Amino acid sequence: MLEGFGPLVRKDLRLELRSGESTVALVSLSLLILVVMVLAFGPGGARRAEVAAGALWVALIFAGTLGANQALLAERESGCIRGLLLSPLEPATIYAAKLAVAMIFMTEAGVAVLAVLVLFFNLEFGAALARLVPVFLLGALGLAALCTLLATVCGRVRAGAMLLPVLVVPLFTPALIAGCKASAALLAGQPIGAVTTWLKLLAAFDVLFVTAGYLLFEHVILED
Amino acid sequence: MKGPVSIALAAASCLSMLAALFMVFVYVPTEAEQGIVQRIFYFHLPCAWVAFLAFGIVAVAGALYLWLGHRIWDDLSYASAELGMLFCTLVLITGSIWAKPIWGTWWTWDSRLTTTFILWLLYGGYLLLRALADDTDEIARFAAVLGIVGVLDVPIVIISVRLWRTIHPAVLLTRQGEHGLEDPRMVATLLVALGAFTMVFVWLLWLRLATLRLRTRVAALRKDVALLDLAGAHR
Amino acid sequence: MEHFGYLFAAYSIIFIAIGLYAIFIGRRQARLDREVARLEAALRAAQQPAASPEQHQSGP
Amino acid sequence: MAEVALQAHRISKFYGDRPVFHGISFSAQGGEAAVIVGRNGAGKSTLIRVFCGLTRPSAGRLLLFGREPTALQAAHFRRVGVLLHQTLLYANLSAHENLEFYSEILGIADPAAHALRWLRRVGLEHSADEPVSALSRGMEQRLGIARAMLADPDLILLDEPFAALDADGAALVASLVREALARNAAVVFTAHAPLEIAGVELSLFKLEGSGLTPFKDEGRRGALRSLLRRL
Repeated sequence: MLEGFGPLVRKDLRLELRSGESTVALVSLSLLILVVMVLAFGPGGARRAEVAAGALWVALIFAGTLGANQALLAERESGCIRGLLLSPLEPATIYAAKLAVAMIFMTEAGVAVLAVLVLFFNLEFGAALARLVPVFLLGALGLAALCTLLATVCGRVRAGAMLLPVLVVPLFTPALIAGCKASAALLAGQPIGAVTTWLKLLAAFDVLFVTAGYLLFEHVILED
Repeated sequence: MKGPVSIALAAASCLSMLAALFMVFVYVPTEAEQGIVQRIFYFHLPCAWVAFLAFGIVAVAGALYLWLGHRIWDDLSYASAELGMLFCTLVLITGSIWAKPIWGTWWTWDSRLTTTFILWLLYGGYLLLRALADDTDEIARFAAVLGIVGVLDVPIVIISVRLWRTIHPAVLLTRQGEHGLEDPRMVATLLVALGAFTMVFVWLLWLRLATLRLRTRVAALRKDVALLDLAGAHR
Repeated sequence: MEHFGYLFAAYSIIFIAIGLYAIFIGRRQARLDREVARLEAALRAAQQPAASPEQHQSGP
Repeated sequence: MAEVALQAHRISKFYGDRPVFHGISFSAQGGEAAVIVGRNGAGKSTLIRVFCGLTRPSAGRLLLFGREPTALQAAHFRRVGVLLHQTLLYANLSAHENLEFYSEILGIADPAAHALRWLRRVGLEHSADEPVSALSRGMEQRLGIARAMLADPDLILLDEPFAALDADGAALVASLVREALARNAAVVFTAHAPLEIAGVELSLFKLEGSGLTPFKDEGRRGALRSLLRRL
């Protein structure tokens, strides 16, 4: 069913290793957002955990919309997306591969953000931070699913690149709420058992939109 | 605008709306706790119902468009999205007007307000896409996908926002009155108002659909003219 | 009649909004009607003179 | 009887209200070659995109190997080889990596060796490891044609294959076309001026004023035909 998935992902990663454009853009953008958040809210204070969690998710959202876009950008610029559409690949396979690549980009950005978060907010490396990983991955997967599905709008509409976050962010709000709440609780030192409701919500969100994207992608990728 | 269906829908909408107004202002007794402001509710809730109905139609018509490929389904989902947005805006405004005297503030991040606001943003994005993009099959397919994804998001938005608010016990606000329609006359008034708004919705949808059909016709005529010009130039 | 202003505002906003939307539809409809009329006239105009030069050509 | 690889019945394409072409009927059988001639902007590229099933026609019916393109199975897509106006190559990947990648997604066994074979065939074995962005336009065009032909397709659609090619390159493409015809593939390509390929019976079509007309069947175009012979 996913024939061609491997070559597609490998090809994208090879391209990325060669230019490094996406990584540099994503990491620097998310770090900048983090700095802006810290300057705006202050690193200390009583609500330190919440500010840190908020900064993490704001950075993820903007890096995510950019990152998913990047995964499709290379195909669009060269017109190579047509080469893929003319191949025996199923559109759903292209979706799965692009989703995987977007996830990899977002994880890169996430690692950078988490590292700097620790520094700026004087967090302890260790259990609290490790517990953030599943929350972050679940959130990134949902965001990547939405962005990959909707990123094709960018090439087809005037001001499409600006339209993407306008379309994605409202759709992402449930996961954003869940992610922020869970991260804040975990950073405040609560055990992972305290946030299972939020994790379930994130998982449900992911299942829903990965499935929807997988099934609907062919309708947005086909040309006229 | 003309045509028997249109006139019948207009008449039905006006009559049912007048009936609803009569019931709200003359027939129904004033609610004890909130006083006269509670009467906003009889039109507030039908606005919300119509908005949800419209957003549902956006998704169903979008799915039918993807499946059957006929332009009428795309027109239906476009018209529905516009109307949904109109009534969603009215829900937010009337909700605010109600909240001010009852809660003493125009806006709170109460779960229902928040959910409605998120939906408003979501379908605002949908309409922005349709406003920015040209009217092509490609964009129609894209809008259909967005409509379907949007409706899938609704239940999960509702759940998450509810959890978000209830986990903060300090701001537990529930609207009194909504479930406490103790008087059968109140229930009757609400039902009539629901019917009236549904009629108005169907009527406006019909009108908007007619303009969209006309737009398709204009596009077809433009094609004919372009073809004739081309044939003329070729000859 | 405490808070009557709120009640009045809520109801008038609903009717103003619906009215404005109906006017918006009406204007759109009128514009499209004019466009259809213009295009149909253009089509008729294009078809008639297009037929006559063809006859001239086939004559000699 | 040869299989009908491509059958278009009264297809039209509009972008908005701008017609690109209108009411075109066309078919291509295995073992036959056709060239579609038209000025720049006559809609040749769009026609090729519609013929290969990438772009949907606004009206009319298109069948590839007797099926609607939307109903095509993966196996059928292997049977269509396409060169578009763009060469569909990744600028940051090397020539060999490009062909290897496309061989992989076409499900060809031993993609690396297959890619190398094709590089030799189009005379690019010495540039195998250069990124496509470093190739000249003519070399990129050769690579693009190799990409289209990777799976030995039964229907070959080429948009301006001779553009940017020198005499050697043109001879190479001509021999590839002859080989394809010899194994009973259908070949359809576009050109901005009429041309001939030695040893190939080419049907000529002209895309003009949104319609597609065959050259030969119209006696009153004799003047044009004599012009062609001179070319």
